Amino acid sequence: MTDQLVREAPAPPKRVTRLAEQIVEIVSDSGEGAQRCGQSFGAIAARSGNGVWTVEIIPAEIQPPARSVAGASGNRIRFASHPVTNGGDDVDLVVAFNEQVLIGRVESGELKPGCTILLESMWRDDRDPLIAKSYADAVASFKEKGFRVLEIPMNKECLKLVPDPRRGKNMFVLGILLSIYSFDLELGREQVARTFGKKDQKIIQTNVTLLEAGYAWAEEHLDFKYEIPAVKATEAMAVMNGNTALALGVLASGMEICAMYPITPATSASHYLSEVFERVGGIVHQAEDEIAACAFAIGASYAGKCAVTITSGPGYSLKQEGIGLAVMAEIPLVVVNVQRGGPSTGQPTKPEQGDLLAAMFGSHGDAPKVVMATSGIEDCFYTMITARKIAETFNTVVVVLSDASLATAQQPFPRPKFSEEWLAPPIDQSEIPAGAKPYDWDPATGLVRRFIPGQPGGMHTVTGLAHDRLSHVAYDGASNEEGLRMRSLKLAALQRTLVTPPVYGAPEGELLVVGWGSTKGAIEEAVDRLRAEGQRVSSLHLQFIQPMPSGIGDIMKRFAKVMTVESNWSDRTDDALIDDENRRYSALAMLLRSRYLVDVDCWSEVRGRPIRPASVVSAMRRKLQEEVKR
Amino acid sequence: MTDQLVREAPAPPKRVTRLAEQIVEIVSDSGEGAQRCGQSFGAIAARSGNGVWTVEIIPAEIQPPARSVAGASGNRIRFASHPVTNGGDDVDLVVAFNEQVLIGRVESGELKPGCTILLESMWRDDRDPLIAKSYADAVASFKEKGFRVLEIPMNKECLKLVPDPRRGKNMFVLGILLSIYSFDLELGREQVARTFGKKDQKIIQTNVTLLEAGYAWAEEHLDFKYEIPAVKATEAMAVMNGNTALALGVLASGMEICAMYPITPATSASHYLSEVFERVGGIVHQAEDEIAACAFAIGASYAGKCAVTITSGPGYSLKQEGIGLAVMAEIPLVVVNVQRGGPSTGQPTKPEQGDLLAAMFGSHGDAPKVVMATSGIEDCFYTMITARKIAETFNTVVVVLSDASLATAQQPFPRPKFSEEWLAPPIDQSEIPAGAKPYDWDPATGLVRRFIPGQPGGMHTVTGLAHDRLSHVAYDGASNEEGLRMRSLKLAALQRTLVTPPVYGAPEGELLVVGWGSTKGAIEEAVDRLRAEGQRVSSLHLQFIQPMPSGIGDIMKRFAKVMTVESNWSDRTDDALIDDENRRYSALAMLLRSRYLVDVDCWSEVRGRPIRPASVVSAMRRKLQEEVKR
Amino acid sequence: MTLELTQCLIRTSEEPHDIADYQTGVPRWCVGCGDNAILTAMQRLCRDNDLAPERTLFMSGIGCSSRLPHYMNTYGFHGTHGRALPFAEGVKMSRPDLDVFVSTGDGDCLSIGAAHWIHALRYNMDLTVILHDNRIYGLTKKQASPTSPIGTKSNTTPKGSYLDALNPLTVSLGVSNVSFVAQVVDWIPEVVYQVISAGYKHKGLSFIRVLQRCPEFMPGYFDPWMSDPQKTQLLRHPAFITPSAEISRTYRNQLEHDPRDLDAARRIASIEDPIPVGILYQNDDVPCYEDTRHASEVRTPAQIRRGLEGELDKFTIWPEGDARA
Amino acid sequence: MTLELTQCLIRTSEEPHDIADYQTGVPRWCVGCGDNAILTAMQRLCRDNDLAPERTLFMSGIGCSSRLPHYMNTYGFHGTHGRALPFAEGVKMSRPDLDVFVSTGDGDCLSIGAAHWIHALRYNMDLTVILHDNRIYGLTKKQASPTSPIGTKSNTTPKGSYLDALNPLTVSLGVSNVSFVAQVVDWIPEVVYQVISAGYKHKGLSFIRVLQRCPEFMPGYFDPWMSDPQKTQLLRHPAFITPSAEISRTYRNQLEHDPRDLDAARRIASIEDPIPVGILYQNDDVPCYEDTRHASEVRTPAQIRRGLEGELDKFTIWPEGDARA
Ligand SMILES: Cc1ncc(C[n+]2csc(CCOP(=O)(O)OP(=O)(O)O)c2C)c(N)n1
Ligand SMILES: Cc1ncc(C[n+]2csc(CCOP(=O)(O)OP(=O)(O)O)c2C)c(N)n1
Ligand code: SF4
Ligand code: SF4
Ligand SMILES: [Mg+2]
Ligand SMILES: [Mg+2]
Repeated sequence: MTDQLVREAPAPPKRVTRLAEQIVEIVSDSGEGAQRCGQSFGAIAARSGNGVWTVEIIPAEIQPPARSVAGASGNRIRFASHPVTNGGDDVDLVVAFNEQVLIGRVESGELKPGCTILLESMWRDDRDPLIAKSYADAVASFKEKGFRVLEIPMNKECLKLVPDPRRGKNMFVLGILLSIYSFDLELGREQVARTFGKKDQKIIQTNVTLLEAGYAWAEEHLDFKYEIPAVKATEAMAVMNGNTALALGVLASGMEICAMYPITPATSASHYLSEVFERVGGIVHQAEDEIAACAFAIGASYAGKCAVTITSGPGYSLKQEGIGLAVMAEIPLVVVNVQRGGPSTGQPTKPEQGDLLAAMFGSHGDAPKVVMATSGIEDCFYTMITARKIAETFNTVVVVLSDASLATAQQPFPRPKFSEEWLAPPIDQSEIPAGAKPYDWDPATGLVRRFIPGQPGGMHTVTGLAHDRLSHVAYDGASNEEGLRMRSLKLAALQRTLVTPPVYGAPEGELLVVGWGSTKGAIEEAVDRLRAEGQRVSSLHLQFIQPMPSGIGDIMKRFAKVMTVESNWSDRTDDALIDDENRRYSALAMLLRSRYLVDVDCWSEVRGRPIRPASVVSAMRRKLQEEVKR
Repeated sequence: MTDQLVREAPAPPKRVTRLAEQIVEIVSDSGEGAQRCGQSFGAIAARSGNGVWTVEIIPAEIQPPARSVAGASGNRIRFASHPVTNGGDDVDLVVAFNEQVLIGRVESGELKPGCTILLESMWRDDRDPLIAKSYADAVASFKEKGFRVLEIPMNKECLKLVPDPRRGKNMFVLGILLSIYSFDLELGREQVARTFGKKDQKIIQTNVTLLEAGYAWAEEHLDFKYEIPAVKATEAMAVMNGNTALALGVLASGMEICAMYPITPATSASHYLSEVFERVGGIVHQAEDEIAACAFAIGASYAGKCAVTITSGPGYSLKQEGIGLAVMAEIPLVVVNVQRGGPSTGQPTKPEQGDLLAAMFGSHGDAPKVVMATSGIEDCFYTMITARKIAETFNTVVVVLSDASLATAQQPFPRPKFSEEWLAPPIDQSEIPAGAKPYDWDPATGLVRRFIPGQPGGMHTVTGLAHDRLSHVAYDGASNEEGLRMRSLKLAALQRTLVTPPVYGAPEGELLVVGWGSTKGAIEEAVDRLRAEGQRVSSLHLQFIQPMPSGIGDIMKRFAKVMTVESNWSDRTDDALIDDENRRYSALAMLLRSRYLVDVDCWSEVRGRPIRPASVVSAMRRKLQEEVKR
Repeated sequence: MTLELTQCLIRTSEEPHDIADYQTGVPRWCVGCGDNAILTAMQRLCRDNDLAPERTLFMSGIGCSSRLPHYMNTYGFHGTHGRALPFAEGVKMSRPDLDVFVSTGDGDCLSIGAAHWIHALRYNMDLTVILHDNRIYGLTKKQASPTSPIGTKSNTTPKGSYLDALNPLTVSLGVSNVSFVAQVVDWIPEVVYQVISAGYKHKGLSFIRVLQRCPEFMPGYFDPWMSDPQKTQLLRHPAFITPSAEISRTYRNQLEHDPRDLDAARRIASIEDPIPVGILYQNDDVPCYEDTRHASEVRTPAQIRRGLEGELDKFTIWPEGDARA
Repeated sequence: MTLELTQCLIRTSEEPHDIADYQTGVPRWCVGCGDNAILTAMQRLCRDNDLAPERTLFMSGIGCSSRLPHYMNTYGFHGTHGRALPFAEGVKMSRPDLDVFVSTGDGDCLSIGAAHWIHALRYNMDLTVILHDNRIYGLTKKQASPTSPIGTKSNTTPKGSYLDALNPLTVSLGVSNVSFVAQVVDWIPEVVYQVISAGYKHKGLSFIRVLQRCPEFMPGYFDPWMSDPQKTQLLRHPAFITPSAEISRTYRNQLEHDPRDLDAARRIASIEDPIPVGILYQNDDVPCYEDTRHASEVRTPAQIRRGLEGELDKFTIWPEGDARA
């Protein structure tokens, strides 16, 4: 039956099916350009006014062998007639440049039942009989699984236009997709021009030709066509991934120095910053290791404006001691941790939310610091501005937690409108009034004015040792206790300024889901779906985890059940050995239970991929079915 | 009036006052031997059958200036007719070699009202008028404060026997104390012989002469005499400090390699081990830093028997990443953290319990490990044996938390009776059965047999990356989740084997105090005192904090109020900004609240000294007075 | 150290091994990656010395190069970034009977691991250490490494790197107790094998820098040297290694150098072009830390009991009447 | 880097400072501790160069030696163990206008801080680094350090230390970009002052090893050298430093050495006895990292806005009708 789909006869006008949203994936061997094809497609959808969320499909290795299951490289594009906040569930349509890269996607259950597969057909008659066979077998099994397989002679078609289709196939495929989803071909041409901007006209022309060929081919041979209605944006929108947004946030915050040591998935933020920072007088320093990067940033902050250091789990563990010094000496510092799968080296390219407790409690002794989490692309930008402000106002460390899923995901958001408020003020070099002390803590708030080298009369020696208000080494108990008290009070002072986060959904009901970080979109979509069914569920999402804003307890009281949804480990209650007295809860659940003495349950998943709305929905259903303990 | 006390006439038989216990301190400039005097006195008391606890008074500097407040060096000896488990409260009698070292003790409120002061009187007519004056002023103010000051011509008396009294005064003082407390002078002579054992007879003789002179002087000139009844021990008792006990525990556990990097207050354990370990075929390796020390220990464990690394707070922070690898690869490892004041460099010589959360949660990602705490000197010895056993049975990391107060405190405990059970079995070098996998986790417990290099057929590569049962790098979600699940299950498996700790006091009542680590003695003494008054209070002390034994919730339910007593930071509820929604609780309180949803309060003190029974008593009184919230 | 260890000194199988016995998995390095050449040399070395796989251990940190242990059918330890050496030292201390090889990258060893590198040379434990020096960070996708030539355009240095490359040879030769320093290039496999074998046979830490191609991120970087044999200078000495006849036919630029001469070694080490290839320094008289540290005591329960009781005696108060009281 | 920084280039006070202006607190080192001599030299250097206390920064790690900043009436930074150099690099990058001095111990710099030491030499930022080398761990009460002579009895090596001492000079001279390496002994204050001054004036990182007495834990260790002037060899060169007349009267053993000669410097660095004292190596042409890295851009809000808007443009979708759409 698939064969009928690929028709030979000229095309009559097709019926166009309207859809609310679609999830499309394009996968190939790395180097075949599925990434670029996907990004372009996402951009075109966004330009057309669709809500869009793209997710990168990245092979864990640098140069995986061709035609390998683990080698799949590409993009997932979720686009809809409404705004999109996450990568969604299963794929509606997938384009694969060979059957192997597709197998991995099928096995990990990414495809929706009956999913449409557009598959490069060249392998069917490959010279190597093994390849030909594996292709045939794969196609057969795909069909068996009930997928709608369309074998497309991409190579053959492209050969008509270019000598080496490997380098052009992706644009041909882009053309096909534009046709299938009824996008304006002109937008495609513009996008090609944009992508190859720097290259010469010939290259652009060739790619446009391929694009048009793909479009024409689809118009002629495919008997289905969809349309996802869109409303063009009325304001300027920016489309970028989380790490780029984060880097731009650093630039916009007025920070001047970023010290880092390469580590996936954080490094791309520093890569981008390395390109643009110098233009505004900033510097990215690649240190010899994370310990040095952290110390470098602290030194820079101490003598000037607040600096930032960017890392991921393993690097964060190494910075623990340095962070403690900054807390103790009250030197502003922003530490970004783009979380990956852990523990240890874990899964470097995969998302996880496993570092929350390490961020809060990881440095020895009592080292109170601010911990914030970014919950979306736009958030990555603004959080950096807030973090810098808090770090300098409270002379403390602000840890910003992002993760691998935000790092590479793209989404349009209103283009930020620059404000000088965002910037750090010039560093104070004025004379220090006689008698003023470097740690003249305000007894109520623990706040103190920082003396910066260069300020006449402010000479003193900062130290990681317990110290008194003069910053003299203190061996007595009273000074030790005063310091601990003042450093901790600052968190309370900040906490008093935080507003209770809004409840998503009704203010009371059966079940409240609490989350933090990158899971926001999936959680709120799950809430929408269940509310649509009439379920009395809501959600709450935290940006500040330490300190935690007031009012959360009152909110939780208005729900019969509360659970967190997190992408970190929590013991499974269906394991025979696990009971209430030994279960290890997810991080936020543990914190909420401790603070509010409410029986907060948790559902967590650590499968190295973003949590999906559907998974949250079923976890919530299960929780709803549980009868209440009390 | 003090003058009358020092009588000139020959002594009639004195009235001997019987006392239940006494706290004596001996302080001098460092180098004047107060330390040795105190230790000898403690040893004599112990030999006589008194319960004893000695605490070192250590100046924070290497060579503090003479006659300086911060320079006080010496010993506190608490001895009683009953067993003693902590340093107690205020001092009953203090011997000071100059008034300056005493001032610090007075200011930090160590002296009991009316405390007896035996003060070297030579300074009164010092050539330097400033010194003479400061002495006179000090004596005056001491008397004003109501202390009973006895000025004693120690120097003058010793000069009759030795050319340089600085080197003998301490034995003269020891003699005085033996007389005051009616100890057997012969025991004193033996003790001198023991202390100077290696030195030649002449030295011993001189010191014995000084001892006898002091004794005679006191008999003649002091008109008071005390006796603390004692029952001689019927079994062999060992007297040592916590770090020595810990080092002997390492030796007795069958561990072979200790890798460390110097850090106060942990190092003395490694010092002692360096002296004795080689005799039993062990090795202490001083690495280039803590990261290397941890890696060295892990490498040694991986290829052979479980190894240990010993450190304190800052070093622990640096080991966080290495610890994560050991957890991930399931390599047995014992990590000892002798806690000191934090955060950062903090107060290196002072005790604190600030590293509990860093020990549990400090490494990025989910890195489940066992966390134990030692609560006494004897415990330091046996905990190391248990820790090694658990590490090798569960192939995981066991963190042992001690602190500066146990490190240097001495107490007699029944001499351990060696058992071969304590030792690690020979490492397995047998052939691995075909088909066995390096991570063949038992699905119920997560337990697995470790393959050790040298075992034929066991070849595999351990890695900190997510891995499957073959230890192959795993990029898929299922393997990642299985690994996390199995590593966490091991804690539950261990937890099921732990017994609920016994309640100290009645099984139910008004107030339950929960503690961990070095505060045990002080807490239980406080409970005793309040129960003696008829208060319905009890306490519970935890050796295992992760995992936590079952049954604690049930115990807490039987008390109207529960609070922890810890030596780490917790926000003070009397600070205006602090409320239920932002208060930062002490570590154990937070954990108990989270696990059992019980309103566990906390009282904590971080004054760089061991928590005292009296402080615990008053904290408990306050808590008892509070009306219950519910 | 332990009695039972003597067990592992008894060979378990008698028939010699072949290359296949040391191979496992499919190397996942890029096509043309120099790591492949190193892997081959290692497997050949195991075969030719008929090493028992169960008593051979390949260790590493993190990086493309550090994947090597996964491809050796021996025991393997894939550690954390920069710490391969201290892990290996711990192993060697507890198990001197094992043959231990270490693979580390230029970032792994010379950047984050620099302190351990310096101190490992001091300890001089009997380890064969291979520095896979591709002069770039590979696994993390192209950032400048300490050995990146100045001006290297990378993702963190888009305008070109700012510092002259660190020379790991001159630094190593400045460390006391250094006992074996050599340099080879991955594209002359025979010499790679010769030198690594010499390093393996050397008692002490052999530090072997392999200039390694990274076609992915340093494409063509080594081409000038590969295309012109004159730009490679082979170090030769009758008492140590001498290039084979046909190697000498291609690589005519050779230098007679006595690896026992430290000053000469330092001078040669400073030369960047032509690339000196061979053993720069070798001193067989430097003691190994595991030997100077190793307890003479044979470790038995009885021994431990004696030791423990002996110590406890010092702290014991005997009950009255006890003779020892 | 920032406009407002120019402020700090304006001197705030005009009358020259005297020693007392740079003194604060009572040094808590042991009697006879060599750190006192270093402190004195530092205070004299500040005075003689009339440094503004508020724009002078003394930094350190942890150790007895690292207490030095507490005794200088300037800004001070007493950091964490081993990390003094990266802290200082950060300062220098954000505030090139400050004079930054670093005090670090042999354990602080050569053991836990070894990686930072090697890389600091590479960065060659304009810092004056004093290695207080007492060849022991002082603050933690006597453990062997990397420079402890082999056989040193310490608390962790009761039978004597096991390794030959690390020579920080030969290692430093093996690092590319090294620009100033010197050695002095605390008991010849005049030369200490001369060399530290030269280091201060040198643009780039000056690494000055001061052999420092620790009467507490290495009593009498340096006596042989102190009692016999012949066991000290002063390095002299007309273009650099030459010992004063009366110093020369006591210290006759002198060597003409041109600090620009790296090979010679390395040879001299290897000599342990007599102790070479003076500048071993100096190269004024090595660029400083803060200069090569420093943004030419003057940093203003307007500049940041321009930069940000320019970048945002690349990611923007303009609404329909917008000219830029
Ligand atoms: C603590 C820590 N920091 C950073 C990383 C990320 N990382 C992995 S490998 C690597 C460097 C790779 O370069 P190199 O050592 O030269 O090895 P290569 O890949 O070039 O063989 C880095 C920075 C990490 N895994 N752990
Ligand atoms: C992370 C960390 N590890 C260990 C210590 C303990 N410590 C303080 S100073 C020091 C070494 C002191 O020796 P050195 O650097 O030579 O300085 P010195 O005291 O001899 O001047 C050590 C190990 C610490 N403070 N922090
Ligand atoms: S990136 Fe470079 S080093 Fe890594 S595998 Fe590819 S070629 Fe080899
Ligand atoms: S211990 Fe040594 S280094 Fe430290 S202050 Fe005393 S003499 Fe100086
Ligand atoms: Mg590399
Ligand atoms: Mg030192």
